Amino acid sequence: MTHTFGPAQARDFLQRYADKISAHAQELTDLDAAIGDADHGSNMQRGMQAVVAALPAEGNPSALLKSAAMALISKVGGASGPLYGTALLRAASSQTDKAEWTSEDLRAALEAAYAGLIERGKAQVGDKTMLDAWRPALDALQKGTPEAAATAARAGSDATKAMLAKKGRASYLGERSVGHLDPGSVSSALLFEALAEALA
Amino acid sequence: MTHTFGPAQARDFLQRYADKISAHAQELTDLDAAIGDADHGSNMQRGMQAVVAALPAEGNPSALLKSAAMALISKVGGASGPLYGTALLRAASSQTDKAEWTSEDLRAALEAAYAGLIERGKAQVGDKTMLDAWRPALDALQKGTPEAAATAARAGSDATKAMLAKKGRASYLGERSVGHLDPGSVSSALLFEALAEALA
Amino acid sequence: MKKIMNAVADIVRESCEGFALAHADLVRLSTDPLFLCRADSMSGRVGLLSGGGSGHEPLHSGFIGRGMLSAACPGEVFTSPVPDQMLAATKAISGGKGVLYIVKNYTGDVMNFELAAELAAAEGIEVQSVVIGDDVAVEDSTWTAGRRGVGGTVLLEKIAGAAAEAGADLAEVKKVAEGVMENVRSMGLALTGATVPAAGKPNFVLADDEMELGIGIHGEPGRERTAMKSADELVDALLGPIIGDLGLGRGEEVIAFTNGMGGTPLLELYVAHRQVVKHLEGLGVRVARHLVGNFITSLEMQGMSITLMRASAEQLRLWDAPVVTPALRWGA
Amino acid sequence: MKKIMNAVADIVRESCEGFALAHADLVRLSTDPLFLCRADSMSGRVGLLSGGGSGHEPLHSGFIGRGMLSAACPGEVFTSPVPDQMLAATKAISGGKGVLYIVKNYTGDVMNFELAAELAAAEGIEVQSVVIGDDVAVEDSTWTAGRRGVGGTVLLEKIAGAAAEAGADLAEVKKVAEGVMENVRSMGLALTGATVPAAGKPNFVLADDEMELGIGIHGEPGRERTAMKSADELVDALLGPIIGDLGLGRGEEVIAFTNGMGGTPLLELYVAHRQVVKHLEGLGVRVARHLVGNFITSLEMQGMSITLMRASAEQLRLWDAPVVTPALRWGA
Ligand SMILES: Nc1ncnc2c1ncn2[C@@H]1O[C@H](COP(=O)(O)OP(=O)(O)O)[C@@H](O)[C@H]1O
Ligand SMILES: Nc1ncnc2c1ncn2[C@@H]1O[C@H](COP(=O)(O)OP(=O)(O)O)[C@@H](O)[C@H]1O
Ligand SMILES: [Mg+2]
Ligand SMILES: [Mg+2]
Ligand SMILES: [Mg+2]
Ligand SMILES: [Mg+2]
Repeated sequence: MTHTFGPAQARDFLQRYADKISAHAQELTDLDAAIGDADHGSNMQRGMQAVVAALPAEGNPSALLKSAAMALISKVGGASGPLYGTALLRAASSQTDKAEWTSEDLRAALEAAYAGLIERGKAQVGDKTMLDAWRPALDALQKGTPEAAATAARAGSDATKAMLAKKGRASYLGERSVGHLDPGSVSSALLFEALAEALA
Repeated sequence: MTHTFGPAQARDFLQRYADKISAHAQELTDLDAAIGDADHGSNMQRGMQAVVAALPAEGNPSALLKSAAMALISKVGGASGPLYGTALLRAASSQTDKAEWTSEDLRAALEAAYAGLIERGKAQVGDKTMLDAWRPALDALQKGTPEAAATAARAGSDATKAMLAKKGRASYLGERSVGHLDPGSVSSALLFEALAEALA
Repeated sequence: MKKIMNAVADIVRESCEGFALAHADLVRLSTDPLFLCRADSMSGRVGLLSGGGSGHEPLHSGFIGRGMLSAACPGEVFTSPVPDQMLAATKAISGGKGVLYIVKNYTGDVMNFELAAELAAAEGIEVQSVVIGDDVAVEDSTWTAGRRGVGGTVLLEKIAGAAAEAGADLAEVKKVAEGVMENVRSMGLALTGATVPAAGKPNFVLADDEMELGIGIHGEPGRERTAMKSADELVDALLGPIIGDLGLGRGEEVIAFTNGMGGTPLLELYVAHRQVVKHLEGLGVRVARHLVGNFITSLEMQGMSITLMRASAEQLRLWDAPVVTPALRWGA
Repeated sequence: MKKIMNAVADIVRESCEGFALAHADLVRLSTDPLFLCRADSMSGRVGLLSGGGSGHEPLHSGFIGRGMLSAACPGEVFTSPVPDQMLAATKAISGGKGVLYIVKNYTGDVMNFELAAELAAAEGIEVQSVVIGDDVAVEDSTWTAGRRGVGGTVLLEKIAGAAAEAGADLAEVKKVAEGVMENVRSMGLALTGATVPAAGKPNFVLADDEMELGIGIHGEPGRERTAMKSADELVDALLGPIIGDLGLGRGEEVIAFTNGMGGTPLLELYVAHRQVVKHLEGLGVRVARHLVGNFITSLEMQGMSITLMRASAEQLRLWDAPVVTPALRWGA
């Protein structure tokens, strides 16, 4: 299935993601309280508010995503700021000139984003991080729709519950991390859901 | 009524006072907890144990009282150490040579002790301190027995309950000090009781 | 009660031992009787001796060294030391020019130092004493035990120490100390109580919305138990009585000392200090020197005190003079 | 929660403002983006930048000055600062010889400093980084986020700072920093939790007979929650893993650093330090230098950490070199 990711979709995606983060901020913070330091919701909310506030009036998808990346990097701090910021920056850099991205452009951009997450965080799939939502989402996108990717991200996030954390603050808990969802995987599932809705 | 205060009586007095302090240590500390810093019982107990431990095998009343004074000064600290120490030192100095004191010698020695308390503490009768036990005791002793002095000391101590503290830690409490016995007046009543028993 | 200690009876001695090990370059320890004194010779200088109950660290031991105290006598926690300690310390630091006792105005401290001074005089050592009472929370000082010695003590020890280090004689050092006392005032507040090891439980308990205003350094009650306020309001509540009592006015210069009671993080103390400076600037009073930190404490109590000293050029010069002690160092 | 603060959102900035007012002789404040840097010029010297969440004061801002850090970026309480702050601070202290980032090993800190380094490189400033993880409480460091940066950070900042002050180039300063990291290990324990202002309640609660062994500086859980012990036993429990991991043996020399977590009185820290020295002496290890106090804290948490560093003659020389900062001063 094909779709177009132009300025309108990019803008819609970021706005929808900001709304979802707002709606789920408390949930994300509560998840982080269990195995981290209880700030993932407030971190992401602060960041996505800054993203929306900073969005330029004009600009192609690359420019919009780059603006979002810089806002996240400047405002979030913690682990999630550099991770999401790097991801969006890499996506933006994958296609700087085009006014509209094809579905193939978007897929490549998201793979570049994923490579950025790996490079920045040095984690692997199965370490109980946001990667565990991203990888299945990208795999689903290879032959399926954005909705399929969103569904896969959510399933991947749900699967983190059984995992033992190997990276981030949760890793200090060792065995005690098992039985809790990874908060970053949940905020990543929200990201793929926002993207699917923007492309629907 | 006349009596003799020789080495045996001096020794008996100090031993009895130490025993009474031990028996009432908790009570004295509880009284101090209400309007001071909850240490009068332990201060006096530490001091009187040192007094008994340091008592020389030989010596006239002056030597025995001086030894007790030095032990109190060295071990008690706080307000009560210098006060009781100074009092006993002045008493000891009032008659340094005699092997035995007459009742008049003893009265003069106790007046010297009282003058030492005033000089050291700069308090007045009515300030809710140990003076409020000492002054009535000495007045009673002028024409009465040591038992009468002990009774007067206790009555004087009881009367501190209604007083407003003007000296010592209790004074920081202002009005809140009313309604509590002054701990030092209670330990002073015990002193006059020990003395009466030693002279009985 | 949870404390990093072995036996209650050993906490003061063991702490002094650890202190002497950590600061062997600056101090020497005597364990019987217990006191700490400068590692270098005192000859030719006036000795400065202070002391008091333990639990207020770094006061006083932390201020032993060049340009400040010559010796300190630690009592049991919140209990005055005894004259034996003071006499032994006096002898240890007597360098021929006499010794000044710096005494915080608490009945027990005053009397024990008085006795020590009498004993030292009997041994031919010239001793003078100053009794500091800088706590404006105690209002009625004529009929009571008087104002308590609190934060101003730190400033006094620094400034008198500088005079002694420079070779001033006993009368001059005493005059410098009195010059500090005339111009320094403090007030404190507590957010929590503190637990004296021998007592095993907090000396008082405050609710989550309460604080005790005008507290002494042993948790003695102050002016009033009142509702918790914002940092700026707390600072204003402390500064009002201090400024009023000092009669501070436009154009004057002060040393401003924001002190933690032990358990309050530096993060918060600096928030308070910001308002100290702003409040004074608003009145046209210049903060010429700043001191912020936990210097005269009350065990793990949370809270703070503020001390202001109206400072002359000469007093600022003495404040700036080199000081090399475990807790206060500069200029050397 | 009772804190000396105004609004939660303002506590870090207001604290930095108070800090800059109190130490205007040593530091300068930038409020947007937020960082603190040396008041004197950095030209001709390698810049040393650190930073991290607030709530660990005096770390890092308190260590800005001659012979130690050039600048520090404070994040929100217990939250990493962001690259904007780091980049601005990097530019402010870049004196032509490059900048070394000193990063405590927490995922967020590491990534944000990494991003800052990339941004600085893009602006033509040479940046190197060291990531310190000295906490032996984290045992399995290969498969996890690795050991946390704790007390060793203070020693690293002092020693690398001395090298930079002496004019070493960036590669040399980095090598000195790595030399510290190889030889320094720490472990801590908590007797109480701490309350992050934004959270409003303690991050954990311990019973009156419990302590948490192997805690990080944010109250992250450690090795085990266990029964409260005597000071000597607590010290032994911390020293065991440190000494084992360092492989310390008879005849070696160390710097011993007994650190308070913020709410523990000095009285208790010195009791602990006494046992640190006795324990090491028993093993034939000489404590060549001592540091005792609240230097890397966790708000008002009660507890302590111990840091040992095996020190060469050259490292001791750098340790002894003059340092003039708000929180650490000597030799100048
Ligand atoms: N090394 C890493 N690689 C990928 N994701 C990570 C890594 N470390 C942490 N994360 C993600 O970041 C999330 C935590 O983000 P957040 O709470 O905002 O930051 P912090 O942990 O600094 O408080 C985790 O739930 C996890 O998904
Ligand atoms: N100035 C004074 N003159 C006479 N007695 C005093 C004075 N100050 C205190 N006292 C007495 O000392 C008692 C307290 O002794 P104690 O608790 O041992 O010492 P501290 O008050 O130093 O803890 C008071 O109850 C009072 O009787
Ligand atoms: Mg988090
Ligand atoms: Mg008492
Ligand atoms: Mg007492
Ligand atoms: Mg965080």
